[in-house]
Amino acid sequence: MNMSEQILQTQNLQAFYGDAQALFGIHFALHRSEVVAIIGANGAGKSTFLKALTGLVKAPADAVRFKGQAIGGAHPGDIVRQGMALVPEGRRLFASLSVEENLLMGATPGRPGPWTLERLYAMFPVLKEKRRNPSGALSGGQQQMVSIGRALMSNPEVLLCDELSLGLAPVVIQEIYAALPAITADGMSLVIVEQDVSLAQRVSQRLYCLQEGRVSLEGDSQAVTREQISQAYFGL
Amino acid sequence: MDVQVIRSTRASNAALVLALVWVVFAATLPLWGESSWKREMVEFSCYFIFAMMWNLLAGYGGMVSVGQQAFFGLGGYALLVLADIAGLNPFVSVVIAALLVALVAVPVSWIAFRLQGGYFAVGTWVIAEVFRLTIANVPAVGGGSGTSITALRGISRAMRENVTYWMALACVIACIGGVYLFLRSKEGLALQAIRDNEVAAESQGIAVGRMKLVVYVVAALGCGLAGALYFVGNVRISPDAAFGVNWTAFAIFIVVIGGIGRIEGPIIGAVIFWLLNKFFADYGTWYQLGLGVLAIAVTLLFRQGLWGWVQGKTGLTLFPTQRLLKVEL
Amino acid sequence: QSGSTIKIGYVSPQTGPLAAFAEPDKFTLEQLKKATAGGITIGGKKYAVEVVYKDSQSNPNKAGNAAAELITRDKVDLVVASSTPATTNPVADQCELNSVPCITNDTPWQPHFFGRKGNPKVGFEWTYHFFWGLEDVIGGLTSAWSQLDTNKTMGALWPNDEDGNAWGDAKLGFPYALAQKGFKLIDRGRFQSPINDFSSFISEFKKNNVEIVSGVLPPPDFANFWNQAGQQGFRPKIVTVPKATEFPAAISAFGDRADGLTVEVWWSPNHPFSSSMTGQTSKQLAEAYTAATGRPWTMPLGFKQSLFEVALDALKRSADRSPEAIRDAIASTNLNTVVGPVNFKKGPVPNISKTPLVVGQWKKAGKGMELLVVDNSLAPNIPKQAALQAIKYA
Amino acid sequence: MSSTPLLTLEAVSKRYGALTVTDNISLSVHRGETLGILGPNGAGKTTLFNLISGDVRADAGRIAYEDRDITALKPHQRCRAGIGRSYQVPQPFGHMSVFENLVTAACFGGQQPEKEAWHTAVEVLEKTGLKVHANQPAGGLTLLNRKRLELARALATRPSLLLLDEIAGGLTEHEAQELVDELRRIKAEGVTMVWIEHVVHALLSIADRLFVINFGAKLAEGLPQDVMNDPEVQRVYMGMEA
Amino acid sequence: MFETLIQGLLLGGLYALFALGLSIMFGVMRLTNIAQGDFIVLAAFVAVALAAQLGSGIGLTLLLLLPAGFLIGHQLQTHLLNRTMGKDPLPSLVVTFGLSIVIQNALQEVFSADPRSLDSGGLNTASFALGDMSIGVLPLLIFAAAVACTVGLQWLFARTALGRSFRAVSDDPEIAELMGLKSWRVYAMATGIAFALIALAGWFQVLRTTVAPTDGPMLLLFAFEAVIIGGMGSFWGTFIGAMVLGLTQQIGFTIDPGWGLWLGHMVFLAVLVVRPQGLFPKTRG
Ligand SMILES: Nc1ncnc2c1ncn2[C@@H]1O[C@H](COP(=O)(O)OP(=O)(O)OP(=O)(O)O)[C@@H](O)[C@H]1O
Ligand SMILES: Nc1ncnc2c1ncn2[C@@H]1O[C@H](COP(=O)(O)OP(=O)(O)OP(=O)(O)O)[C@@H](O)[C@H]1O
Ligand SMILES: [Mg+2]
Ligand SMILES: [Mg+2]
Repeated sequence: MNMSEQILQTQNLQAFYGDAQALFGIHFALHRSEVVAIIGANGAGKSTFLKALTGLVKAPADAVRFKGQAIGGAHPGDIVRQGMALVPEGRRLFASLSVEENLLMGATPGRPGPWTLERLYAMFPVLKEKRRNPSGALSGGQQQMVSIGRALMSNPEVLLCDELSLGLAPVVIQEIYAALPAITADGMSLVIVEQDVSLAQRVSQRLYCLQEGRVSLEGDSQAVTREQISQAYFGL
Repeated sequence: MDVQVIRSTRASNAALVLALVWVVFAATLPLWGESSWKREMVEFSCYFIFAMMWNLLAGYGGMVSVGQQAFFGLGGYALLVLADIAGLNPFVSVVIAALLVALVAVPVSWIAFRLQGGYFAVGTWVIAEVFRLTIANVPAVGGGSGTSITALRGISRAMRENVTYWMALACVIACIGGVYLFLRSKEGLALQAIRDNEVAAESQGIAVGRMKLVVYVVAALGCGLAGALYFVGNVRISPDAAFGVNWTAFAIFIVVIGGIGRIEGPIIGAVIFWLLNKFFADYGTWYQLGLGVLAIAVTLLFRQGLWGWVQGKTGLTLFPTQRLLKVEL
Repeated sequence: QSGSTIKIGYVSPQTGPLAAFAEPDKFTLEQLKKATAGGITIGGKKYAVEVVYKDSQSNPNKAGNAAAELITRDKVDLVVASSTPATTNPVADQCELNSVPCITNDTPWQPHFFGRKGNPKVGFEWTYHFFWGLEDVIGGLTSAWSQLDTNKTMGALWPNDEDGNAWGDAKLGFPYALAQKGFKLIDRGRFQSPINDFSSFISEFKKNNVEIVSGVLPPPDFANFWNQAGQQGFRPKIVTVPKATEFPAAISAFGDRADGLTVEVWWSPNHPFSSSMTGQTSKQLAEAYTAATGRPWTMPLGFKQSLFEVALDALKRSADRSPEAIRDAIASTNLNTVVGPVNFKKGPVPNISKTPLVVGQWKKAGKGMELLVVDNSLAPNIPKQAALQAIKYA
Repeated sequence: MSSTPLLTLEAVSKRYGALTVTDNISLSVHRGETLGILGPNGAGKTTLFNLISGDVRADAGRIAYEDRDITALKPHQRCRAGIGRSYQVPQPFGHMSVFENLVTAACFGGQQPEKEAWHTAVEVLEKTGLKVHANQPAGGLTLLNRKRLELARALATRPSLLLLDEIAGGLTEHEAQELVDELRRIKAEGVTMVWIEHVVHALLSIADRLFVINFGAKLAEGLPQDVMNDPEVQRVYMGMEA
Repeated sequence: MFETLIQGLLLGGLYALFALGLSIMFGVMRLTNIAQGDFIVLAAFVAVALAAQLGSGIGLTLLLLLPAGFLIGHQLQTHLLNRTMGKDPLPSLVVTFGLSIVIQNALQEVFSADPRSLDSGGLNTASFALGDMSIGVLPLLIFAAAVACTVGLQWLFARTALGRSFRAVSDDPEIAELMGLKSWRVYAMATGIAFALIALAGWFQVLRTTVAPTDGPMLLLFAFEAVIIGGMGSFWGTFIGAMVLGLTQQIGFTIDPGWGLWLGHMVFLAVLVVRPQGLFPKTRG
């Protein structure tokens, strides 16, 4: 496998909510088996960017290329079938489905791959315990695990995670980030939106910083400095 | 620190002046108008008051009821009992009937409030059915056959028409004014908060239960008033007609066409309904069919009703209830 | 008031559950139009006749409103209405309240008169009504039933509505009269229509060996009852259920199971009367109707026609077009119509005139059903066509 | 801590079916102190708040506030008594403006007449940096601003006890620091606070005392440094092997 | 007493059949179909028209009716109802209410106000003896159909991927799309199934009694009550709710026919006062 092969790119990606423009020409690239972090202040457009990648926000077809194909503005279902899955901001579980059914919903696209219920339960044993419980009755952290698991069940080639650690106990954040290598080991690429900058730097190879809908910093995670980052955050 | 809060708009001030002119104009109608105008005005006042109350309940209180006809019918039957059986003056009876209905609404709310959302809608409908079936089994008020209200037979036509007309007019003004003032007060805030999020409202110190009860009882009072007023004009009453679900259906129609959750809504809706009725009612089946299609079309094309659409285009608000903080930047 | 046009307001249930009663309306209004094409003369002055036709939507509120609108907006000179108390009572009430002359029919006179709290000593001032009464239907039916050898036990199906309450009224309705005539009555009380299940009635009827069933039911209720009776093996000899079985279309919905059902007949092509408006005999009227609409005759046809016969007659005799004059003319009506003679002076109570009633039975004829008169004891001038037969079960 | 506690929970329990989410918890909060609550996800922290604010009724136990038994009071009564809360998942009045959200809280929770409520609302707007959004519908705010609104609205009820459920989650370090500064000012005004937070360093910079819950039961309680050094807490919550 | 019981259950079967379609639409789309009764009546008229046009027997009529029902439901959802979906229940309430008026009046325009029925070839009066009681074949068939439909729906919803997707879309359509579902298609499928049931109910209704254009609303309320007594979205709940309703009405009729329906309503309200969420809220896997 060629490490430098770009699995996902965006070219001059713009996105709108009605008349309000949220993204102003984002250039972005992701390689196979790479972990890329996206950071940025609140409202910078991180979630919007992920939504545009997965089709939840409309984008011009050519602006997003996935495995060489133009997929901008395609139906979210088609995009997930091609192998890109999202762990949405705020968990968004199906409240009337049990934990296990939520996970099974993730398998709807029917992509073969390493992720099965057993493997997930091995990674998050609590979920196995609660697999018959309605997901609405889980705590926040447990819900986050289901949300990740649900995305993994589609066996994506690219997994997008929006604010993974939000509201999680340190112990869970550790568990989840400890699981990342196992996830990427199979060749899966990751895009992580993370508020905790040092954590983002630690787990990713490259990072992008967004500011008001534009990329204000891009670089090797280990190489960028604190100063560069705070400048990129607030545009000082 | 000086805090400035804007509570009126230029349009609303103009509307207030126009409203005053209209009131004077309307109040003198018996002096120069036709008796058919008075009758139409009374009839549509009833529809309007009923729709206004439904709007208060559903649009502001978040309680979508399909059972407001319960109070309409009760208003009518209370009138029958007071005027025909107890022998009170029929016009005085209208007011007492409305108050009685409000009283009945208190225990009824106890059952209705156990339910929420769709359950509430259907539950209130069933409550109305229970009233209908109960009244239908009381021979003293005519049972299932219904009966005629005879208390008005002795009163001269002009007197009856004028007094009914003025009563209806007073009720309409009281209804619009009352609802407007209520929504502008801090209780109005509470009501909106409850509609948006009941749990949060409760935890912000709003006595949700009591507030809903007040709204429910006020709406019942208004519906009872509409009912009593209606049957003063339409002297025949029967359970099926008095407790018919189409009362609420028409209210929904009026409110949705005009725009729910805004005072202008039922006003516009009632005017449109009146015009349609005036010009097309004689087409029978086709008229009804057209009403159905219209309701569907407006819902699909103008989510916020016609007034909501106008408001979206022009920003016009005739009855502003919001508080706009003047922020100097 | 518009110069030289006389306006008649007409309220009828064009739409809604009672719409079957209004089926002949368009035809009747056509007939009227032809008959008054040249205008009519009132008090020496010539007037054109215009009918303002309003729908009651089968709803008493709408009926009352329609009447009020006719009076206040259209300023009609006369209001006419027909077809069940739900239409005629609110219309008559509005007219009485607003001092406008009014003629109604097609509602048994007791629910019309007493249902509106009429006083038999005084009557009403403005409203006149012609139709048969409960005493007629009781007399006619019991006489017809007596043609067969039964145990004289009758099961009642009277809903809690204007008609059911009138028929089942302890004093004015069937119960008292049946007791007088030696019938045993199984009456479980008024029920709320519509009702989806009659098994509680059927088991009670079976237990008491009921051989005659009678009531006033809307078609779906009767269909429920009749099918469940079949399922539960209840086989009465005589079934007389007005309303559900008055209309040919409703009857055809029952298929073969309609064979042998009995019903009171207020008008048929067989009635030996003719129209004062068009000169048509009953038979000619029915034929003209079928020719014009392609539909079989129905009982309301005669009454719609007669309603306008009485109206026109009164208008023509009126001294002028004032409401009082028109009312006085109505009060002094003495007219032979297609449903029989109408004379408000001869009624059992003021303002009412009775029309003749006979009893008929639906019999299979070719593919369809035909209604044959099987008892004419109350109106011997209407020929009897067959003898009553017990219902045949397969 | 000699004065009587502001809030006392005595052996409070709550079960959902077979699951005990609050297991016999006893807890005192003293006037003026800031109590931090820690615990793994699903430990029952939010439930504890729900029990205190009255959103959820306790199955057993007693809750006292200002020497008054409030176990049977409705949520709005507890709010008027001075208990203000924010929600972990923001619950704004979406169709009302931010300003109106706050006026509502001040009018009802704070029991102020409308004019005074306006002043309170403006004060809070300024404190929380929401003033620029004052006339926007609250439903259209970003997640962060909705969280700010949660805090603001709780403040507008002019509470003497403030319950904060994860208000620092999702903040940048800079923003978290601003928040802590804000809370310090509130604390200086004498408001007693109970704060649930997973962003531990933010919590530690202000908490006087910590209370750790695990599986609905108390795991540890005491001064921050003691609790954080508790090997059991480190293992269960921080994920550090002893 | 035993007879009352049996008849009550059979009546409950009828109500269950009326209610199941409503329950699906409630459950999947939070959609209150005010026109449920009118669509049943429409199906009945279509059955009559089919039988008259093709001269087909009742069996063939049903065979044609079921897919037609599915198709109509599917199209209705796709082109009309999907545009009313959302948090606010009012738009769908108003649109279905509008449909109810349109159907009633259109039927009256096309078929006139006359009641119709479908010749069942004696099925409607056929019966067999059970002890000294005689039980109708048609009511029993209706009951059996109700049980079969309930079992089928429950299985479909709780045990199949399709059922899962129904519930998922009902919870959060946007995220369901992320899982690869097209929510409008799922909705259309659900409404299609609901309308196939409506077609079945209409077919039975026109076999057992006569049907007139304005009969719809009276079919609706009982269906509603059954759904709500049971707890929205649970099919066994709906079935049991229908049984409770049928039984109480029947007992009420036996005691006093004037108060039978009243008693049914009272029991409905009583259930709700005791258990506001219904007896068996929400289907769970
Ligand atoms: N549904 C929406 N409608 C309109 N505007 C929106 C919507 N969602 C986001 N926005 C706007 O788009 C911009 C980017 O928002 P986005 O949610 O992508 O930011 P973010 O970087 O993910 O922030 P956070 O860290 O708070 O999640 C913001 O200005 C926001 O106000
Ligand atoms: N309504 C409910 N029904 C059943 N179980 C519930 C309900 N609400 C919460 N629970 C359960 O109670 C436990 C405690 O939940 P709670 O929300 O109090 O956790 P928490 O400590 O706030 O977690 P987090 O830090 O993730 O927010 C969890 O296991 C959850 O699944
Ligand atoms: Mg985001
Ligand atoms: Mg929590």
